[in-house]
Amino acid sequence: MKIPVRYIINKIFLFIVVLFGAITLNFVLPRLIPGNPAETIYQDVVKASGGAVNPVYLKQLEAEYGLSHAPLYVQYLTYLSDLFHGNLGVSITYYPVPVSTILAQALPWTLFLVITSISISFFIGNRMGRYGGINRNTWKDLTVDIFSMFMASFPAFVMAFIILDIFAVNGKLFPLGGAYSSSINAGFTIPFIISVIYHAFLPVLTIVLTSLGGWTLGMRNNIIPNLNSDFINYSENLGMKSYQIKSIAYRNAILPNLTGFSMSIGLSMSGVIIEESIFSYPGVGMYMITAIDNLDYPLMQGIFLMVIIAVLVGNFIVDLLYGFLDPRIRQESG
Amino acid sequence: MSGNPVMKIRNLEVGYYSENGFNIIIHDLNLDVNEGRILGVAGESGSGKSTLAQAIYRSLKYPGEIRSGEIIFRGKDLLKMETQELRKMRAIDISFVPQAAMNALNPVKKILYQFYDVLIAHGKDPEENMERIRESVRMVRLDESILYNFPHELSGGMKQRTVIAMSLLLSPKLVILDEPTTGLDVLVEHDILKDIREIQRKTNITMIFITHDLSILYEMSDDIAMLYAGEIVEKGSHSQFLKNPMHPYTYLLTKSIPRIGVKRENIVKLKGNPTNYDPSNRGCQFITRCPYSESFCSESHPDLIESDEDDHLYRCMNFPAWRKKATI
Amino acid sequence: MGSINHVSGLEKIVGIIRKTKSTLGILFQNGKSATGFIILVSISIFAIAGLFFAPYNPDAYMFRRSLPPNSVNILGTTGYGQDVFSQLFAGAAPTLFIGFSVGILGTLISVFVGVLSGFASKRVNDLINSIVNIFLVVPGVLLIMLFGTYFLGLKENLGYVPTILILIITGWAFGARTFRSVTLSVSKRDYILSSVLIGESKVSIIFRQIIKAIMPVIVSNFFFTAMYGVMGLTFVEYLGVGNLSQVNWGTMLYWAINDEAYLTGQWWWILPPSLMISALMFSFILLNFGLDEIANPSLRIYNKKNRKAKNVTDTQN
Amino acid sequence: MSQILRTESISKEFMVRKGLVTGNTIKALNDVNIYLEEREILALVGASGSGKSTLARILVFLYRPTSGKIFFQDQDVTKYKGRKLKKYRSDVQMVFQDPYASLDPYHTVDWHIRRPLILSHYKGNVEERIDELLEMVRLNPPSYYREKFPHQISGGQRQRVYLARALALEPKVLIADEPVSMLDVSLRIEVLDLLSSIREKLGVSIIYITHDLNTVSVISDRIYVLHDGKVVESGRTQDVIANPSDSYTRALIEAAPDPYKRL
Amino acid sequence: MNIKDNKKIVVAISAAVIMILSSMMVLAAPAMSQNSSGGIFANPQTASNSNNTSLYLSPGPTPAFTDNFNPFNIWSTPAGIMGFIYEPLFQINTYNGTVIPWLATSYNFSHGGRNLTVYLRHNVTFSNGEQFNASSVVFTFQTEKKDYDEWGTVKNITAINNYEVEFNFTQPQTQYLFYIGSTVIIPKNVWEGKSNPANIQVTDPIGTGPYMIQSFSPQKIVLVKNPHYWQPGEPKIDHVVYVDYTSNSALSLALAEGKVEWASVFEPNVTQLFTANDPAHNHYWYPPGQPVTLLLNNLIYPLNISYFRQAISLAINRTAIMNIGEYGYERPANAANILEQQMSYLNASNAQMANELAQYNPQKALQILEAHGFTLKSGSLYGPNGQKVPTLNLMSVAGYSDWDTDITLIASELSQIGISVTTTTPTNSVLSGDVTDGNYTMALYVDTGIGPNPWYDYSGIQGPVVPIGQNAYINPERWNASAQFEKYFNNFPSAITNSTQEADINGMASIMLQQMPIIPVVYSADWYEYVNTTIGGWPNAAHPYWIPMPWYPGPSEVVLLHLYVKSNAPSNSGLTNTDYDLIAAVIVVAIAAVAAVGWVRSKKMKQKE
Repeated sequence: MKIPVRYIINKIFLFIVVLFGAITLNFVLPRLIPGNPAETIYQDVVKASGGAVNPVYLKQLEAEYGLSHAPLYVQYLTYLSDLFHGNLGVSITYYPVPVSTILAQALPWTLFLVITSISISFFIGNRMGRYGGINRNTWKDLTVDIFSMFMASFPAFVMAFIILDIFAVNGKLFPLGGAYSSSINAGFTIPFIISVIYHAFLPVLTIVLTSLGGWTLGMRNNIIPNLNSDFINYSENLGMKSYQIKSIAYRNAILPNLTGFSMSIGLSMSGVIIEESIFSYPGVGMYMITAIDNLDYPLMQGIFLMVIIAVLVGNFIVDLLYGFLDPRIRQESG
Repeated sequence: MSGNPVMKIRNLEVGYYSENGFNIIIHDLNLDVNEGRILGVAGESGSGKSTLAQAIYRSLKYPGEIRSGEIIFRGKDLLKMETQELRKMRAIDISFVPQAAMNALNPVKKILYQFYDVLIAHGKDPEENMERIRESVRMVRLDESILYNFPHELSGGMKQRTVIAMSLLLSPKLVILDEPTTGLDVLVEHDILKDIREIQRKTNITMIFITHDLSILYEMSDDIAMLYAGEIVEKGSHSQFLKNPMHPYTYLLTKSIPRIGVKRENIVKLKGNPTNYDPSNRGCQFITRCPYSESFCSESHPDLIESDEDDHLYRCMNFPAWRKKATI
Repeated sequence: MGSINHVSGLEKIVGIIRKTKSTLGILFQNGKSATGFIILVSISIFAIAGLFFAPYNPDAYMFRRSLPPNSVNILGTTGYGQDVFSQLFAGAAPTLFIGFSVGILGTLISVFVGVLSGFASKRVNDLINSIVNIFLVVPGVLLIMLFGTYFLGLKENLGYVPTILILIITGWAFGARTFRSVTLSVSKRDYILSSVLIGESKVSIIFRQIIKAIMPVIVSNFFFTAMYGVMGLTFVEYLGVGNLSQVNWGTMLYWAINDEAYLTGQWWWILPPSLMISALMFSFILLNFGLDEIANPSLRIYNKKNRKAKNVTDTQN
Repeated sequence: MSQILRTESISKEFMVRKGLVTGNTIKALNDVNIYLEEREILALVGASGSGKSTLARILVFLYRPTSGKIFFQDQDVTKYKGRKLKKYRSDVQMVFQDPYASLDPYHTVDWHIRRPLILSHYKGNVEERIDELLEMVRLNPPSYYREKFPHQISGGQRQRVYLARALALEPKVLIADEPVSMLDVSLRIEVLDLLSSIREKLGVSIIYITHDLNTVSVISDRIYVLHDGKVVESGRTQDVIANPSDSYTRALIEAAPDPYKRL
Repeated sequence: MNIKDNKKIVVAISAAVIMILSSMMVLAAPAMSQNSSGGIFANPQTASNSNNTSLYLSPGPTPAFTDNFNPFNIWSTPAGIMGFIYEPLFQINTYNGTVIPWLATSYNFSHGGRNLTVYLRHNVTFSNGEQFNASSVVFTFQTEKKDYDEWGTVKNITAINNYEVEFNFTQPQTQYLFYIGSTVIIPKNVWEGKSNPANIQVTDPIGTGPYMIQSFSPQKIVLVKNPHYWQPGEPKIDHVVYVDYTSNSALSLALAEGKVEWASVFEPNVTQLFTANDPAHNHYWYPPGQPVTLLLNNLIYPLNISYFRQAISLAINRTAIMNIGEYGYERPANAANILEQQMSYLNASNAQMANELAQYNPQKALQILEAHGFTLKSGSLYGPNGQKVPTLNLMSVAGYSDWDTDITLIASELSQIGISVTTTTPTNSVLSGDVTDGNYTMALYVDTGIGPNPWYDYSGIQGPVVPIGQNAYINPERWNASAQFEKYFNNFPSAITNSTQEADINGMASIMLQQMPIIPVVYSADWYEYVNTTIGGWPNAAHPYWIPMPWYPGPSEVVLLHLYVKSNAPSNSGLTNTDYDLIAAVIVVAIAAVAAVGWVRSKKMKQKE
């Protein structure tokens, strides 16, 4: 099998450029936010101890939290070099726990939710779109269209609350939150895995429902031109069976949808961050909100960076997959 | 000279739905396709030649629709057939070489598997029929290695040859070629046409060859049907068309073809533009462009008239009068 | 006969009316866009009426708390004792205003960036492309949180300006990418090359030709961005980085969720804004979908039965 | 007759970029020397990929040549930019192959002809000039066509509108890139005839680019045969067609379809 | 080689790799953060043995627990847990000043309050077996003094003998007992020689407390009882399980179902959602805490006028704020800025005035203003100089939805006496930054200190007047307190007798009420919910023996040690975790079965065609 080397190099280059841009953005954005976390904490301490605290403590706090009054470019260089050494700093809220530790706890859960829900909604959405497209302009198509349009237009977090209310609060079929049952200890055991799947069910269901519409409509609109394409006409003219024709159209329509896949990683990430707070899922979403509330720059930046890297890597994998799936790109290795 | 017709088309009416209602493209068309010959169907834009090709093959899609008529192929009316029955006939009895061959192959599948698909569709085992695939590829003078390529790795000519090989894979009795060489380079086009002619001679397949390029049509066809505005205006053999055209359009069109060695002054200029079928025109459809028209031409619609020549039909009320005005 | 360069004012107005009529005609040709249009117009009328005729002060805590729908409060009251219908009614206009502002401004920025990069030198093009890519990759919710926090920190009361700005910042990139590729493809067409050859300036080509050619994409992108604006508003409010003291459908949801209305069965508080947002989004999607079918003939269908019947009568006459 | 346009060893390489770092160069033109005399119809003939369209585009600077020079009226115009380029382009106009793509679907015929007149600061009465140009390309009556949009007229008419647009700048050279290959048979000779009459009436030199030797023999005075970016044969049309010296030319002649021939 | 299959394999493999990677990450995460020995495949230990009793508690919503139990960051998450592991010398009730000797048995002030002698308890050991004695106590305080510059007026800390420690102050400081008494004591052996001890991540905490960490995961911390705890028979509950809930509503729901038995969470509909669910066992008690105050910038006109501030206080409808903004949970505060539990300190005249000034009375407010030359013309207030009173800005914290509602109420109430108010809601850190810098006009804020008597309440509002633009960590309202007030304030710590202390407090309260530098609005509620199905002994309104919130490190230990397992505990009627696991298994299997059937059917359909 040929490997599209140039394509991959190209993608890696793009990956690096975007990553660097995102890293810079990541440096700039939190610094835009006004306020000084050390001051806030210092104030609480002063109040709690009836003013019996030396002002030097503030400086000390600032030093501990890595807040710097150095010129911006110096801070930027320090930031880059720390990043290069894998040092994401220490969280202010959870002082003195390193940001990397927190991320190692939280990010896998978020990724788990994102990957699971994107995969499922990609699969179901494409199937639904295929169904609608193949039966286009019939009541079947209309049902699929209206369902997916409605799902796409309903505010995601409201959907989450409604689902939570129906299935967990009133139905009592699913747990209210968390990633696994508190009576089970984490480990690679069957009860644990079942518990994880079970707890992920509602959040995944919500994200799948709300992101399904995009896939369905995209697939439907992709497959319709494909069904009218020359190669489909020719296949029909050669007397191919309908399942053969459907699969040819589907294969060709799914490729452009795959580029949408990479974009949807970012979108789903957004959705997941919100859903996490609703389903009490221990991912990065809640940490992000806490970090912003407490002006926890290191944590904020760490989450931001990790999420971006996750999205970029996701994009990259999808791009590579695309390179392998679409022979027109694969060919460029020649 | 006339053979027995392998296909008979009777009173065919085809059109398209549009914002303005149903537009008739082909009007009351009757045509016999003689066995073992190449029937060339010629026409400029608007004549309905491609629509005809699709209608014959029943591959016309919405918004196109066949309104009425019969297409009798081996005693059966294709228009009355169930889709499954029709599907089973395709590629085995009747086959089709499409117009835009550049995009006729599935871009994400290797050629070999596209051949496989055809075999699977007709209940044949691909592995057992490998030799058949190889043979058909060789027939169109392609190297067997192309079987392991993706369509985009082939040049336009190779793709077109592949499509022809695929259409001929199951040795059909009748092949419809709809502008099979449009968009190809002149030299490639020439080669492919020669090869098609060669294959036809060898296998004696009946072909319907459709093109807008009159010179090529004349080069290729045994019989010719000239379409104008959705109607056959003349049908006859190659030599009848060149030597004894009975419809002014045929005559003028042939004369308007620039050829090496012909001076510009001697090339006929046909006034006006090709038109679609106009149902409001109760007279001859060609009347707007005909330099020889008489007042009666606009009064009634001319029928297809059989001439005294063998199998030579024409649709002109002014024949042979107009021929006197024209200098041949 | 006057040439088109010297039309009088009246003719211009007539022309505009005719054009509007034909545009509406196009909209109504398609069942989807017609439905979408009707929903959108209805919501707009609802919104405009809401500015003047809200039955009660939407802010005032003037009723008993958490009343289900009754004759006085047709959609009941909030958990704080406000009239839900008044809030829904008065909140429609700001919601629409944000949606449309984001739609219009976002589209303008996208068109500007997209067309610019479609026409710029390779290096500029690459640069713009990477910036667009960065904005596409970064999850919008993070930017919403960060920028939202930033604007909250300004503590000046800027009304809806920060919200709109945040949504534009997070929502322009997708359109820019679309416009970039569309412009690239349009600018390679023969008729643009032809204008280059006769000596048209780039600016003139962009404004006289490119913009017209990509108009369907612009319109579609407008709906898309407006949709994002409305949906984004709910997110901004939900995350608490918007202006919570103003009444719109986003803040209604925020307060409803904050009061755990979904747990206490106060459906009359949480469902009306959700459904209204949903209807608004639905109308945008329908319009977009319908316009897509209008612009893309391969998606188009004609009503077979009606046409046939009409055609038969035509031939009979 | 003097040479109005002349190329000196024009070469053109295309970078076919396949990655950010690597790419292949394709030599589209290799050391091409041609000249065009005043009031001449010159044919550039070749199959697809022969470089004939690239040459046409280089002559109007839609591409810049990789090396070589272009002389217009004995001026080296190769490096022209800005104003000078604009002036040059108004002298050397181009007609495209596909009449369905060369007119802006969102503007009327009137607009298409008016723009070049406005841009070249036409001194006389613009309205009259538009009518005049439309009549020149045999679109009668002009008022009927002026308010039409491209999709409302036929392919042959579009190609003539395009000619009128090109002629509005009063060019000295017209480069016609396969102007009739997309047209119906019955319309081709009309357009070719029009080109010929433009040469006669306005004294415009024409470069006619085509793969179709049939039309070449009908219209052109002189011929260059291009193959793989090189000129393989040149000379007076009749001479070349009657006595082709290059095998490629012979193949082209052989492939030119002839209704009186049978395959 | 079949090329077609090859491609399918690539797709399948990459899909599988992604799935496996993601699941591995998920599985690895808890394993990584789990300190208990064993890797991913370790034998899972059952945390809650059904034979043992467990108390499930949640201190409030938090994203996840962090594995750090550093005693120098006693307030860091998971809040409150430190109190179960580390213990102070005294447990001091900040509501009412009750002192329970804890690691110390008694104390004694001498030299007019300049010397404090603490007598330590015998036979107390740290959980690592180290003996608790004076050396640990001295080490603890000296480390804090050295490393954190705390204990500003503490001159010396010396061990008199193994069980007696003496603190020397530079001036009489009776009130330092609270700070000294609340400090948790750490084992000297463990911490000795560690520089910058606050920066150490402590995963294996050693203290004298009743519980020890059994297992940690970001979602759950299990504490097991310390078998060598010094209080005989304590603790009575075998395990304390900290369960993580990331949001208010999730925690509320868990509480309602009895999955959490002790929590501190704000619930807007507590009766409907919580107590109504099981009225016999689900209870809440929201004792009033520190006052939420309307902080006024005393340097800005017209807020620099004391009667103007009084008028504002009168114009605020505290009952409406309680009912609308605070869901009826937070009671109106008195105007003297004193905890409700400490009102007994006030004499009759002060108490009356504190209540009067907190009564909603806009007419009286207008009267006061008009008496000083202010006029109300067509809805706007004009000053004595004839100029319109400037529009004032009122801030609260974004996301504190009750406060956000409160400020709109306050704004509309003030508009009734002609003062126009705009409202903004910046983030917490911005607001506190602005308040510190004096860069504000009005803000809803908690500005008082915490302590066992009103002196602490006043400690936050007095102090030097810092100009606008400079940091003021105390006295952010920039009130130029009278010399008399400062005198009372400074005299209090040296006062030994109760009567002098009361006189000082009343002196300060009287000045405070005259001047009203800040305006107390409502008492913040200390959210506290409990479920007494299996466990009894909870503090409540009827038996308010201690401060009840589980996040409060010292007091929560006192409460925990009061708790006992009920002898005839009814069985839990709701779904247990095991039930959930069973349902889970059924659902997962069902989904898999449906998917498999669907797949097989589609395969068959294809073959049929």
